[in-house]
Amino acid sequence: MINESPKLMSTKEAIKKFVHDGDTLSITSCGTAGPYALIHEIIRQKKKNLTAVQATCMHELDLLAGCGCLKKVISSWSYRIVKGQRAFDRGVVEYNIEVQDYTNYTVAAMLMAGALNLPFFPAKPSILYTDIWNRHKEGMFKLIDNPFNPKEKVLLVPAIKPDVAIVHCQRVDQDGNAQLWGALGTVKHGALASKRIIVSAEEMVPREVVRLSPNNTIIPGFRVDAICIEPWGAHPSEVLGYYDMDRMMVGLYSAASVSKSLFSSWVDEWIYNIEDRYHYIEHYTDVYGMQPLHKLRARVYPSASVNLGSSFLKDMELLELKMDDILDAPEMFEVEVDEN
Amino acid sequence: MINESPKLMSTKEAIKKFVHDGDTLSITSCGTAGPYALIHEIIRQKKKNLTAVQATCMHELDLLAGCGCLKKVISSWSYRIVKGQRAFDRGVVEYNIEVQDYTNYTVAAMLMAGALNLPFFPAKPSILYTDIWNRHKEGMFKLIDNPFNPKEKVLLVPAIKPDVAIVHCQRVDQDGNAQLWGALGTVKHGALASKRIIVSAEEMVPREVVRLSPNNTIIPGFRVDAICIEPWGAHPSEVLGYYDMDRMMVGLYSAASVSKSLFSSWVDEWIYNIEDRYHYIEHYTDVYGMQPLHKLRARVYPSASVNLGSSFLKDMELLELKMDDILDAPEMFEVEVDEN
Amino acid sequence: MKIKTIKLTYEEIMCSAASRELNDGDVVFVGQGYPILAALLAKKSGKNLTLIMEGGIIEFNLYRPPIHIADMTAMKGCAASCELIEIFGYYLFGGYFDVGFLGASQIDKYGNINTSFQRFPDKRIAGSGGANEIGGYAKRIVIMMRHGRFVNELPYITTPGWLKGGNSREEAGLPGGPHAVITQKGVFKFEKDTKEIYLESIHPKVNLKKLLRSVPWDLKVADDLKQTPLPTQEELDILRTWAPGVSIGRARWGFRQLEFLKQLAEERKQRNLKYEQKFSN
Amino acid sequence: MKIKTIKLTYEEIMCSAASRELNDGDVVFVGQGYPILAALLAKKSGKNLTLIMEGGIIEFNLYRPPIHIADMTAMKGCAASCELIEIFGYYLFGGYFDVGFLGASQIDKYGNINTSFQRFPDKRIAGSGGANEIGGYAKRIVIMMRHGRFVNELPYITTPGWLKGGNSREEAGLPGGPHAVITQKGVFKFEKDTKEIYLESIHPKVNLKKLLRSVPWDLKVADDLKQTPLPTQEELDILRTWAPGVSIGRARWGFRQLEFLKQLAEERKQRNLKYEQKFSN
Repeated sequence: MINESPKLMSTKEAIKKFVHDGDTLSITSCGTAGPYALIHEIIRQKKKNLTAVQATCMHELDLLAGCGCLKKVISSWSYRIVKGQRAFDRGVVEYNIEVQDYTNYTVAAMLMAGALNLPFFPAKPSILYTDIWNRHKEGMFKLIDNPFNPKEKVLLVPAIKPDVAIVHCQRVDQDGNAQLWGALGTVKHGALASKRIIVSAEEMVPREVVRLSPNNTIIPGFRVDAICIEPWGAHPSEVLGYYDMDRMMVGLYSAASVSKSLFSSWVDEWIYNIEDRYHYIEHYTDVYGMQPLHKLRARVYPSASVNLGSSFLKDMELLELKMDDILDAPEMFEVEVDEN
Repeated sequence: MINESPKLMSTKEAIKKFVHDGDTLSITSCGTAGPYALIHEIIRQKKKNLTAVQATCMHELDLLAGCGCLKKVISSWSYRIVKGQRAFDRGVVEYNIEVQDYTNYTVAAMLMAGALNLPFFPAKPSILYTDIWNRHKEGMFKLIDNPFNPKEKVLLVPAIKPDVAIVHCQRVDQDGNAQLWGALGTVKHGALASKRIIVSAEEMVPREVVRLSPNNTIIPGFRVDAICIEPWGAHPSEVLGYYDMDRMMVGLYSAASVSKSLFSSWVDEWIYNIEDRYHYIEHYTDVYGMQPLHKLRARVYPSASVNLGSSFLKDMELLELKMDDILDAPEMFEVEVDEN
Repeated sequence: MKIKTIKLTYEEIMCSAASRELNDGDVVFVGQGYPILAALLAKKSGKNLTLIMEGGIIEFNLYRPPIHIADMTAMKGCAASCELIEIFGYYLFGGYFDVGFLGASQIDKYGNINTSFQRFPDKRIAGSGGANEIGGYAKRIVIMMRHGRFVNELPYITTPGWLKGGNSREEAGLPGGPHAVITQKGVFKFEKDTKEIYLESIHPKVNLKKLLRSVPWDLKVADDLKQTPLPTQEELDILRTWAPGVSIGRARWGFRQLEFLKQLAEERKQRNLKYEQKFSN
Repeated sequence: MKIKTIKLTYEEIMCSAASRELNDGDVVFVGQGYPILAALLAKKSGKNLTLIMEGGIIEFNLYRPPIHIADMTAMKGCAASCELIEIFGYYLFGGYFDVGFLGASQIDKYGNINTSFQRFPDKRIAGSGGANEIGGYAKRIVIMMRHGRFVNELPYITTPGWLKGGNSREEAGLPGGPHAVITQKGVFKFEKDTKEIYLESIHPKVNLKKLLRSVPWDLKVADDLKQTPLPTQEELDILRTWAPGVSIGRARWGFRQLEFLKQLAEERKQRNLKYEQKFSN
């Protein structure tokens, strides 16, 4: 019953169906809950010429750039824990990737404008005093007179409407209602700005669970195109309430990223020679055993409940008015009907 | 302990301290959870020349206009269940109140721009084909060329920065972290756009409860100026998880509102001759007994919990590194200190 | 043929007719009052609908007829709750609403709407509420007009319909447009090319001539003008048990409630009086 | 007088010095790494601080050093969680952050910052992250610069400091401004009028001449140049037990972790080999 959903499909199918070469790809995570199961599948399917949009990333862009999937990047920050040229830096040269630098706020603002279906969003003038402005100027921003206060200039960023968003969240129901909690980053706007939305989740829950926590739903089901159930789908990043970041695996990746050959072996071992996320985790436990994963598992720390109750109890409250009362109302008139 | 908060005060004190004649007042509710305890106190203290901002209202504006507190109204909808001239309509004439009509979206957009501290927000061109536009035009809106797409015109609304916001919510902690759930309407932006924020809540809860439900906090404590604990503070409107709308009391008020003398008796009985919300509810039960209130009380229908846990258990996770290891690090150097 | 006589009201016919304008799978932005009843009937007939209210409630259940846009009776068991601006920006402006279900107090030949503003042009809240943008951006607008009427020229336009007809709405850059108008007299649709309104079906026992006289222009009538189908007995039962105020008129229902309240106050006063007498003796 | 010899690192001195720049009651926007450690020390010393991270975490507890802006170690027991854009719009742009705590890789005479962009001017993500707007709108900017250096001209400006000094920042309409810079050598402040940076205190055993030579302009030095106070033993204990990677250098700590992982993989391989041999026999 719970799995009866036309939107439920394998990650392989979802990426095949909804991510096309040349698409603008919204990577919605901002540090936490990176959609790595989806990213790995995009790489496995050798998608090309993607424009990636992501405010702050861990190594999502490093992977995609290094594997030759990108032609352009719109971002503001990339996590680095090691010195040296990373896969991203090499990929930029090798695949001639265009890099547009923004700030976290302006990427978030462009996505929010896209999500709200507005043409642009105001940014703050602090950018005017930087080389982000000096380098890009009117190519990326517009500086206009504030029509409500002619003495003031206002900097604008345009809306972004990505073709497809990839999201990893905690839970989803069979209708696609996607729930995320903890730090929300840019996930909601990154998803809702996009034309198509692929949601991978740690688990599918019955409708009733979602309907008992409506304030945690960040994407309503009718906006979701594909639902993929991927436990450990954000590994090696973290998912609140499920598992911590695998800092050692992140370190291992980072160490590989600075060398062309190590990177190549890493992606062979963990992406190309792996069928899907299930086998990725199997491979992980083959290599390191269950212990490291066990140590990452979140302990139970349940949120405090809120009362969603109203005064009525029944499924449908029937008002206490006698049918005779209604039929006696002067508005009533009679018609004849054929009972057949 | 729980009540030790410098921001905790009586509603009387909060209105006296933070609402001044001539202020722009943000009435943050949008149908549900009207801040009636705070509204009644504003009327009791005979505040004057307020500019009220509220997207959709029940009878908050009707009361304030009828009692002579307003000089201007920025709104888009007012609930009417009876025909005839209401207190609002009479007040507009008697006190020469300026009425600026917007739409729900544009009021919400002006508040959002204010909350985000941006100068303006784009609106949609559907307004251009209405008399809202024909009547106000550049007085309230600005129509500019989209600098990113010169063929397109974009309608803008300015940010509103009210002087003070009144909010009624479900629960708050001693730091002022205010929690609201259910339909969120315009509450968050109505509050955060404002310079000062008065929060009344159904109950104060220990800090621990808020910290176990951080996604329900809509106003962080450092933004809140006054905390007023007012059970039944939104009566006769409803508060999810606490009580339903008192439809009969709303009807009674509405019936009174259409007559100048009935309105006058109503506000005497329920506002001017009442000391505070505690006595308002006492008066209600004096008149109607406890039964109607009991019927309104919400049944328990607790939300589904989410896991906020991480892998660590302790208050502070101490890493397993021997102190000797640290002291052997080559970065270490020695200094002499006077132990006294 | 077996003939039976049933009693019903035109409001009940309106709700039933409006429910037929909703299709399986529709995402529906529902206004308060009659639209919500029509949505209930459509749901009960097995159509899978996603109902949305602008206060910030997505995919809700109907336990009790909500009376405003953030009514808590709709919050119990909804799939998502959010802010008002999110409903407009993310979903309405994005073109994700298949149907926008509106009320109207006045409407013109091309489905342009005056939601409620009528008498004090400078002194009242216009009352567009959410209707302006809903009328501007939902794919199909369904309008239920109970007390209102057709006028040649709206004294105040709150909500764009087909503007001046023809391609004028499309040229203005607005998607969608009015699809049906349902009144106490009949069901109206819009001509494909001219976008002028015409009578598609007439409710039982309504006099066509009178109807035509009540419209201040030469109203077009469908060649194959039908009678609006009657609500089924099941539909009538649902409406009458779930929202009797609608069947018999909201005013009477409200009046009945007020009477009850006054009676309660009176009883209470008498009881207090007795106590006072008892303790003063 | 009782003299004792203690061992410590300059990073530990930096954290302790930075913690003293936070005042009781401050709302603090904290960057990752050293700023978070300084905030912890200030909290432990009894200052009431509201700590905020841009991923959407407000008033959080420190269980473990978070390593990125939405690190889940900071979500357990926080007072509010929200979206990134809300942190910027509602609170930073509104002027509610008393302190913006930033890292820097290069900094000029007036506290303008290059966060991380250095070598491939057209080919890397500039790396402003949240720093641009934080530097623009927090009331006091405190900058911790560990590996970075002072330069005459920044090859890439990501974050405005006092711009060209004097009133230039105010004239640009930016509030606040840089308040302190803390390096491995000393604590720097800015002159009230010229906004030029000067050395306020020097860390123990740092050679002033060498320090001055490392700055490519004629660095001003406070008339009453002091020695930066040492961390207390309690502060050192906190740092070393809570974030040993910082005391001994993150790289070494990371290396140690990797060694552990490789060892684990090796053990596992051996075990699998044994199984295979066992079953192939």
